[in-house]
Amino acid sequence: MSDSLIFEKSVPGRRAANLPECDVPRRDPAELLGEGNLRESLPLPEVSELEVVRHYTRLSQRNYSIDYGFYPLGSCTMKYNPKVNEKVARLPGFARLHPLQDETQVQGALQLLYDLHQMLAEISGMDAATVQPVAGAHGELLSLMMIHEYHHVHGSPDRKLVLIPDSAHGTNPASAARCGFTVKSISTNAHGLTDMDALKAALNENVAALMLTNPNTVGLFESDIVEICDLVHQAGGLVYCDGANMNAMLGITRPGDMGFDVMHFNLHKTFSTPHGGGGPGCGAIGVKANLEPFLPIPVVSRREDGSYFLNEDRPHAIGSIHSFYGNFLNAVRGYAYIRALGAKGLREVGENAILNANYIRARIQEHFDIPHNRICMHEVVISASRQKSQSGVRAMDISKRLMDYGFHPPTNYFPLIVPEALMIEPTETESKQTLDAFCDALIQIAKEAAENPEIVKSAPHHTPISRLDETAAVKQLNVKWVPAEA
Amino acid sequence: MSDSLIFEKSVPGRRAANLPECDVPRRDPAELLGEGNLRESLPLPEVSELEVVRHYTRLSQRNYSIDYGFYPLGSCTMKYNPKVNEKVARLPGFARLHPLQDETQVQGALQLLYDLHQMLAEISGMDAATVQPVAGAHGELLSLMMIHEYHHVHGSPDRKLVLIPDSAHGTNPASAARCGFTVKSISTNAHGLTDMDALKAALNENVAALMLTNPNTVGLFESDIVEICDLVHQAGGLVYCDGANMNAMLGITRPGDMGFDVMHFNLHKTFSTPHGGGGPGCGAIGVKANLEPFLPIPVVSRREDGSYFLNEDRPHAIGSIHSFYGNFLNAVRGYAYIRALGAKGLREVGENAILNANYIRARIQEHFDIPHNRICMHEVVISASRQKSQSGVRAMDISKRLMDYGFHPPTNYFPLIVPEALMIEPTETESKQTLDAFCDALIQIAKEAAENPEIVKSAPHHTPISRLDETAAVKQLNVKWVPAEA
Amino acid sequence: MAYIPHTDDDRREMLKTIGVQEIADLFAPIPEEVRLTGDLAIPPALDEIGLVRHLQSLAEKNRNLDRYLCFLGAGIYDHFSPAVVDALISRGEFLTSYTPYQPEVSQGMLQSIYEYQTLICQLTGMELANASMYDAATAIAEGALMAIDITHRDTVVVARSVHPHYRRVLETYILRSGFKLETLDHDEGVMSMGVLSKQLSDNVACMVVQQPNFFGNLEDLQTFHDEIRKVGALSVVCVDPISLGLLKPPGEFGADIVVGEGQSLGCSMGFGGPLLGFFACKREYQRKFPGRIVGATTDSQGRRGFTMTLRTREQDIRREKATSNICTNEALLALCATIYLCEMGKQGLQQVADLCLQKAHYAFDRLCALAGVEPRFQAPFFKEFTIRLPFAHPPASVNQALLDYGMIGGYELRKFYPELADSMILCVTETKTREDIDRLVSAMAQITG
Amino acid sequence: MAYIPHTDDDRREMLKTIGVQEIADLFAPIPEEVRLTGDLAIPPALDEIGLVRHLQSLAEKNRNLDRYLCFLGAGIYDHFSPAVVDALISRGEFLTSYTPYQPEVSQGMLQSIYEYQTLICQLTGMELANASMYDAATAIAEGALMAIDITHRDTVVVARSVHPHYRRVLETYILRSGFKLETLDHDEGVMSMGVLSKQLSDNVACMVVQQPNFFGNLEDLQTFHDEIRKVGALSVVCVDPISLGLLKPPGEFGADIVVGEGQSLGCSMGFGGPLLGFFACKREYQRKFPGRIVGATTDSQGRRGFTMTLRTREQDIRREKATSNICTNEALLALCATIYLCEMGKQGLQQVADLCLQKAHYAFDRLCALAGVEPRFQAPFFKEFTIRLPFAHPPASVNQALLDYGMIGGYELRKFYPELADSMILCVTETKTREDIDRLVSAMAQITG
Ligand SMILES: Cc1ncc(COP(=O)(O)O)c(C=O)c1O
Ligand SMILES: Cc1ncc(COP(=O)(O)O)c(C=O)c1O
Repeated sequence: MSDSLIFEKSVPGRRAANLPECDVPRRDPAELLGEGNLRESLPLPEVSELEVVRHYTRLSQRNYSIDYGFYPLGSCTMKYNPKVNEKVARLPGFARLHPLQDETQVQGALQLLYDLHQMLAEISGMDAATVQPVAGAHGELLSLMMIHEYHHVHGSPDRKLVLIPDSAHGTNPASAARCGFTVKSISTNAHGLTDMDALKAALNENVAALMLTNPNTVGLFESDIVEICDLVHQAGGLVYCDGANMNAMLGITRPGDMGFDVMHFNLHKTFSTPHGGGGPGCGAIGVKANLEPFLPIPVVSRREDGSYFLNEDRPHAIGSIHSFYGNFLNAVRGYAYIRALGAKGLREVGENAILNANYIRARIQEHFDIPHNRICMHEVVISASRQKSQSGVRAMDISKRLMDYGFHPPTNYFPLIVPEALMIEPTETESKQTLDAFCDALIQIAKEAAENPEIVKSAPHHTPISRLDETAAVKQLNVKWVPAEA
Repeated sequence: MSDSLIFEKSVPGRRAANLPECDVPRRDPAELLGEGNLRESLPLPEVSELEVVRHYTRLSQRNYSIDYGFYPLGSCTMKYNPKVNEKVARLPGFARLHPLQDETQVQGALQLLYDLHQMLAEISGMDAATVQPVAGAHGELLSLMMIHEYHHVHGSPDRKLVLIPDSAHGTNPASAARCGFTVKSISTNAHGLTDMDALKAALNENVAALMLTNPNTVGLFESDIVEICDLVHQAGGLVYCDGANMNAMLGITRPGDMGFDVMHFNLHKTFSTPHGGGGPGCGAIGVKANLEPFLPIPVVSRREDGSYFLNEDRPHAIGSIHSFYGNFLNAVRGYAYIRALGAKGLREVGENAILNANYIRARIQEHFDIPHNRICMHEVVISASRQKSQSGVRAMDISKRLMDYGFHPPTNYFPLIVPEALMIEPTETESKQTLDAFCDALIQIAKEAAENPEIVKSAPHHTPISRLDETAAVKQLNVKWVPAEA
Repeated sequence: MAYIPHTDDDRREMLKTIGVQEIADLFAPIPEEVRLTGDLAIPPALDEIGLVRHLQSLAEKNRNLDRYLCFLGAGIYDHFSPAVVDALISRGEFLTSYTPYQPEVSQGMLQSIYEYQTLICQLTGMELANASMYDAATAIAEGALMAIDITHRDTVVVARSVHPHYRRVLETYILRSGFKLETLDHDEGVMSMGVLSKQLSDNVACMVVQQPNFFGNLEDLQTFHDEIRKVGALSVVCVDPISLGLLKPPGEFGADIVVGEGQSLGCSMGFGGPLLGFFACKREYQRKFPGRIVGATTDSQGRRGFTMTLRTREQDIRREKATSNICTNEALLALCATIYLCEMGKQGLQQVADLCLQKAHYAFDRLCALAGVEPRFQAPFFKEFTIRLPFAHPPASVNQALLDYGMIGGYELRKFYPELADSMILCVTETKTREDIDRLVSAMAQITG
Repeated sequence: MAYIPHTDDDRREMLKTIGVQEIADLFAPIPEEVRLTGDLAIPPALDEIGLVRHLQSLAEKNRNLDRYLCFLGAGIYDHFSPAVVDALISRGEFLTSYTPYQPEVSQGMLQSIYEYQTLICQLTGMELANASMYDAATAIAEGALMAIDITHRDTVVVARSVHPHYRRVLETYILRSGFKLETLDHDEGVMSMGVLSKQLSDNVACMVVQQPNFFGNLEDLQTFHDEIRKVGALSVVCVDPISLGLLKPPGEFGADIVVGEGQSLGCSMGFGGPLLGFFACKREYQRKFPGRIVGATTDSQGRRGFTMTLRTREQDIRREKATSNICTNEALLALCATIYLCEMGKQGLQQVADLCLQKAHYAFDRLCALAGVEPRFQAPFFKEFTIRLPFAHPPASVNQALLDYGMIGGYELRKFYPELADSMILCVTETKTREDIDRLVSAMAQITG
């Protein structure tokens, strides 16, 4: 049964917070702020603290999560979020720190940032890094601004073109457009990789950069990556790596070694910081030396005497993209994760993420079309085209039916170039039993699609609510509660 | 669906904890401990940390709690457990303190205990208190030991009789027997109160004490309490108050003023410390001056210079009943609760606990037999006798059906003197809406019992499992998992 | 030790099913030349005991505000967060879920986002609020870009009394998107309407203002809106959500876009992140606003349910034509603000705002009574105020001295407002008792005496 | 402010429904003479900000073990508790539920208790374990009373090498129940089998022994059981659960009753409480053991479910004939131990035990190499050992000096073992690094040098 809204539980006069009385002589707010500046009413809800606890405890129980079950959302790397990271992120020395305190009072925080930047650079084969971007898309935006400035400083401000594979995540073109670039799509060849001819054809003196996801969003490693980078560089462009799929590369290979000039990480994917229902994240970027001068200010720097400071003496910096220094407490969580794993642990992550994805691929290959059924990296993209043609069962139907088997569905309809796409990313923290149970469910659903498609098309059946009327959600737009007319 | 046991998820070789390597030169354990002292195998489960998190997260979602909904378990005072108390109980200054550290290093902890004892004495009208007992039953045991010693010291060691109302909680007689007393039951009169004649008849020079619960377990105030105490005192006995129902007395009346010599509190009832699935609790006791010398050691004392110390120089102490000083972190929670409420807040608790119980009584009185349908204190005891005679629907059936309406049942079959008893204790932290919804459900169930008893007798219908075979649970006793024979 | 459950047997069986001999065979698609041979040069793994001790030692190198009285505001505030907030947002079901793409198994997150949107509208007096932005600075920038998109004009004007870090981010976003940014100087700590009317023209897409402004002073939002409406420019008003417990909401002045920093609503300071940018606007801009939004609808049995809606504006569908590139946002901080606003409720937020107002003025009056300390401006203020210090005791040295009294002093204006180098902004919230304020005053008296 | 939701309207309507004018009318049954007229004399209410600050100031008056290296054991241990333990036991569904009287809505707690009982049996080698006791001391006492009930004998013997606080509680319980207690002295830090055989007689219901014993030494459990079996007495063996990662479990020596302190299994020290008394015994005593127990059974559809069973032994049914008066126990601590043991698992607990053994011996060897420091006993030990200090540097003064080195020293034996006044018991667990131990040794060298 759906739970009522907090506003529908509000009773005038009810109180929750236990606040202090005013212990200084009170003065009339109207006199202090000006009559015209005071609001007449504040229509916030009025509930008790126990009702707040019950309301959000019950809501949480109707929300699937990694702590509850297998969450194979492709390209999101829903790995286990270690509880120790939550413990250290709440230490008063980090959580109770104001960003504008004098540098001498925050040396521990600056040291952590400095060391994290070093480790991210080493892991990615880059020369420097910054955690100022708070999400992957934010990191893309920053990188493109730096690329734009790079070309400006190197005398070709008119490089206005950014090449983006048709399989790329939507944030890539959106970020490029946001920086005033024009986007040119590069097609994917029959092998699910970048079409070299299309790339060569598109390369010219107007190209500012190529934005490439590697491993790409079809779950495959761009084997021609070294040649791709050389080609772009020869054309005077820079190469940006969307590092969302970095989980497959940890300890095995590095974007920097492939020739990439800049990349973004998603700490909330690869480095286990929790997704929090949609955020907060951390979209740190790594850059080669050629782009280092353009990093946003402040840069965390280290003096000879070993002390750390927030350095704004950076003439080529492109400015800032955050009110302070990025999502610091997620930097603490990412730092703790890397220090817990070390080099050997990071390599284990890459190996087992790839093992798990290929195991799923192998187990379900007879039952579903796999556009590119060869060794994949950390995720496998299958297609429900066979089911759709045979019984009209679509990718979305299979996803909804998976809910009845107790699993969160994979990513649907991404990448757009694969029809009826289902992108499955198991991550390295899932057991063989869980992978087997998931594959068994998929195989069972494939059977149902063939023998009893209705049960799949009308799924889910065992969830608090069934499928929602998405069209009505747009047509009769209702994006906030309003009290019923008295 | 029932979740498998953690043991059924174990896979040999799997690891969770991230432990340090040995950083000192290793020596052979057999050499250090003796070959014969080493175990051959350690059959503990082998699971990953994510599996541990998922296993206990899923189990928690199949466990009713105050944070989830209304929990009117009579005599247990399932009021809101404030989250601020959990926050302060986890401060390193309390949680990371060893009980044997030198007194100079733990002055904050000793001050808290000292002040809590003062406040408990003031709240109960007693002269001193100790939080060394960790549950109500433990407090009963301690009090009876002190009563026993008191009579011994006052020259009547042969007072072997403890008078206990037939309505008392089972821990009372069990504790008395445990102290070598013989128990004599005192009947309850037609008004649901102590039968004065029976009491007078039972009083003689063999009586060590009367154990009385006030308000009693029928939810009624023992209006003759002052006379009762006088009678017992005149007969040379002491009067013990089972303070489980103290929630009704906070700020309104005090056991000490009624003539009681000793009482126990349940901090995990009246003072909001969480019930934790069955514990830990805190069964602090309060004593009049006459029993103070017998308090268990160590007693938290205060020197002139304002410093605190653990005082074992107590010649008449009855010994100790806990390895250290009781459940200290629950003392911290109880202390925080009392300091948050202050005198006015405590009185509000008593008033509203009584208001809520009487409101439920008034709303359901037409639908259920209420043995003593007059002003009750913090709980109301109703009987399903009417339903049982009309349609065979029993108290347990009504309780199971309440689950289908989303409520935790009241206490069943206690006190034993009320047939088909249902003891309802709403507490002061529940809203009128919740009380109304509960009463509506009870009224609806009464209707069902009359019109469609089957649905009540076969309840619950909307729970993870239906009624269990309790007889089989005893006959084929299975109290631990054993691996299936390979 | 990377939280990996596989045993050697598991791995063997899985490799067999895949049809390869060993793990390294799966790296075939990765060109030999880019495969790492040795280990990454990062410190060796730490077990959980060593890890916690290491992080504790780093944390101990910082002076945290459980041990110092904090009178520093300037965008991040030492407001009180009730224990119930962290207790609920740390539940694994919220903490470890992601963007609720599948509504049937994510009603918990979806309903709480819908409730968050409602609370922000109630607070700001606006008709529509999105699910969250990164922080106030990027919310302002995206608001300005939205205004440019709506008005098809190329210039944004920002008051110099807006937080300097916000202005720096706005400048980075606007210039890097190929548009123009102009700054309207302050006059005695507030916008001067005279200068405003002169500087506005019909190529101005919007004007950005902050209420209360960076110096803590109240701007005249009524005249401001009258003026910009004359040239058809939109308003982007950045507000302090706590002040809205008392102050008239920008919606009642006809604001087009209202944004702000939600850290004050129960979120920790966290050395400046993660933060919460709230974003609200007029209903008519429902096709244009950035970020995600959740709407109510019904399921096949008529039961109410919530789902992400107006999706076609977003990057995963509109790609380069999206209204913004935002995907992961600050969802858990929005939940934190939601629980905070329900816990405070109508009376609680009013009381917090009033406590801040009263205590800030008590501190202001007592400080300005000290010889050598003067108010820097005359405008009304809410919880922050700017004072001028004697020449011999510039803000930096006063703050240094305050440290020995166990206090973190005010924001030194020298860096972004050279003309105010002798002044600092002090902030007093509900977490400061009268005794704390008296201690500040007596310390200042001794320091500047 | 007592977390009460009622508004004045609510109260008015409710009084009307009850049929009284005002709340005070509901106090009619309470005799006038005992009704309070004024307020209780307790400090005025604290708001949440003031409350947290007050508790923080009290906590700051204590020297906590995040800031000091702790080498003090003697019953409460600074073992490592993985973050996952507190994260799971603080979930409201466990924290705020009570004894699972209604199985259909309490399977979460019931199944985890069943798993706890299984883990304790696996650890101790016993057949049956209850849901929990208050602590090790009361578990010993209730075990002894159970032995008296089974054997119908009136005397309990306890080794003097058992924890003195446990012996004090045992004495209180046994004497106050009208039975007899005898103590068997130690001989060079362990039970002497010769004295034991002489002191045993056929009125001895049971003998209580601790392994490792209070001094840290291993007792000879095989000979002990052979001896007591000769007189038909039962054994009550109190164990250190961490040691059972390495040591042969008492069940394999034929122990009748095995108890112990479960604080080491992931629970905080909490200044000595709350604690966890685990209790296991032979299957044949299933009618006699104290406390609650959970059993597996099936529901009407054959699904497995768990329920409290063997209820007729318990106080709410058997009243004065109950096997014990325990109702509320230490359930949440048992859950804490359950999650700890699953997180450690087979390999983890072995590793923790081995780390303690190796580090304790490393410390022992280096300390005993110092001039003036000598081993006090020769017996093998696990993670605690007793050392004798030079006359000029008695334990109390050494501990005082160690404080300045940021360390909490060992247990001073003077109070309960006058004959060992010159000695202290030191404890080294897996939480101490080699460098920590070396710092202890160098500090001791300087202090006693
Ligand atoms: C391939 C890819 N690139 C970029 C992004 C954007 O990252 P964020 O959501 O952190 O902005 C995502 C996010 O899901 C992604 O999967
Ligand atoms: C009336 C009464 N007395 C005594 C007790 C025993 O208290 P505890 O469970 O804390 O041992 C209870 C517990 O429920 C009770 O309700």
